[in-house]
Amino acid sequence: VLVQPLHLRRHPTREPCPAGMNWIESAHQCCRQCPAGTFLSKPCTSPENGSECRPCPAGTFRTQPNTLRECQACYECDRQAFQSVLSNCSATSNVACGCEPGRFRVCLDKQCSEFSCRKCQPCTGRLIQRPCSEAQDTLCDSSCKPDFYKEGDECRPCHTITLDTCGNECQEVCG
Amino acid sequence: HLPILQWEDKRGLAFTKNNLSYSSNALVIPVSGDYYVYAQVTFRGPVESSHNPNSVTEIITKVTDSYPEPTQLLTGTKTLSENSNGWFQPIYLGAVVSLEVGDKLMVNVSDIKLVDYTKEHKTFFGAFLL
Amino acid sequence: HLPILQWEDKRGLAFTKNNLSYSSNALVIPVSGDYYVYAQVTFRGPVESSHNPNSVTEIITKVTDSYPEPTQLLTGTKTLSENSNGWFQPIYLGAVVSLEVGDKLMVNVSDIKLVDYTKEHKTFFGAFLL
Amino acid sequence: HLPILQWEDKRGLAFTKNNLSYSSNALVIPVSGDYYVYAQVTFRGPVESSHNPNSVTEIITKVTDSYPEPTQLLTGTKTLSENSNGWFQPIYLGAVVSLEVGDKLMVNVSDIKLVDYTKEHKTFFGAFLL
Repeated sequence: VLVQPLHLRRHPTREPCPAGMNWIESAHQCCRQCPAGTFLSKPCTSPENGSECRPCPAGTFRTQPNTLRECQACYECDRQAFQSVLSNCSATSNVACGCEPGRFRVCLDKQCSEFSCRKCQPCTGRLIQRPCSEAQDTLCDSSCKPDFYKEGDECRPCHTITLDTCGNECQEVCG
Repeated sequence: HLPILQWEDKRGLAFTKNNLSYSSNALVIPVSGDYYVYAQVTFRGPVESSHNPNSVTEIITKVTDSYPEPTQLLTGTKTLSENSNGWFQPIYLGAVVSLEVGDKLMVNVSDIKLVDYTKEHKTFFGAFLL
Repeated sequence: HLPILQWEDKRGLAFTKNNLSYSSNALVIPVSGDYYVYAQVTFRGPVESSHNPNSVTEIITKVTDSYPEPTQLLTGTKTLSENSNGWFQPIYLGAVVSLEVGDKLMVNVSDIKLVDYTKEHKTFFGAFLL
Repeated sequence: HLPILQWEDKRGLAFTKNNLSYSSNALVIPVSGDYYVYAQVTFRGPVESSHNPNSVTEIITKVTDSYPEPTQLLTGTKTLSENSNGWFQPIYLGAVVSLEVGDKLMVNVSDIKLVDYTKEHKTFFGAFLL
């Protein structure tokens, strides 16, 4: 762990602040916290008179009471990577992103703080066991629907079959 | 020339001070001297309208009144071997460069659609005077 | 939250000075100001008990008494296309951030088992006041 | 030891000042103190006489009169998953180190033939006193 030289005075020990108040170094005292959705624009001059708080500017937010000098910048949903906005950023909450219809989340890590939106599989020629959702892909039935036959991993419509390869799934069509 | 990135210079973690200002996509140098200049761009894909590229490039460029063409100061180029599912590739650049008052610093990228602009702590750009 | 790395702050190349101290896995800021904060984590795999991940992430985080939640300052996320034999992936992060006295800086990683802690020159963390 | 890179110290963007000099492939420290030392090497391949490696390594090393062996200060090691067509891999390193007057800083690489030396903004090396 590496650091840099500078010359400092030890800061005076201070008592913990009462609930709802934070120590402000520049004011050398406890000041009332600003509510969620705002930030501290000017510290109090004495514990009795309140801190000056201002609303978070558009595009920023604070979810908790605080004595910070700025609000956090909202994230953005990755529209080009097929994400959609589940809820917009407000003064008290960050944006929430999901996937566009027809796509599901593929998490990049355990926390799923980063995810990509992959196309749901169509289950052509199969019954759908579980529809595609925000969290997971469609689950297709392993067998083919009536009037479809299996070729490799695919289910193909019987009317596309040739007579010599006609199996019993397509007897009606071939017969 | 390669596309130039636009930056937020006031909200969230972003700030400018000591007359180092930001205008028309560039940091403007207030006093001549040696600066440590740095930038990270997180690239990610695949994206809609863009084929999966085989490389991504980030360049920190200087534009100056004393010369008609931009000067490439720092370049990071990385080939991609990721397949078609989601990929992320950060490129960090940083070094000391000698700059003159009025010089402008910008960040160019190979494909602007591949830049992850969604979170301020993933893609950032700055400079400080030594 | 993601696991927090622990650091050596005295032996070998490591040092702290000018009251920038290290305690409970964090650098503690002694005076308000703008700091250049940096960290490199070398990730490596595969490792025994951990499935081969498809990405690694390093985050430099700030914790402050003025807010109950950590703030992500810098993030490097890289997807891995390496196959199952041995792989290495360094992620370097560095930028200027405005900090207040008492703020704490930490490094979080996506999976602590993938961090190469074997050599001090491969994984490191620091800060200096401008 | 790994091969040592040679650097241009006067032409183009390169410069030395305040007695931080360059000689026999090394930066020579003029005054004891804490320095931010950094280097980026862009590796690229495949190249003729060199088999396609599975990794590339960059090390910033210190040589001092007070000890007979070089000290590895910073290391970046990356495995390559790129296939046989053209690949690029930049590695950036930077950190604060305590140095003594007369110490020499060098950059070693795993394979000198893989270093992209063609453009000064792709491979660079420097240091400044805090």
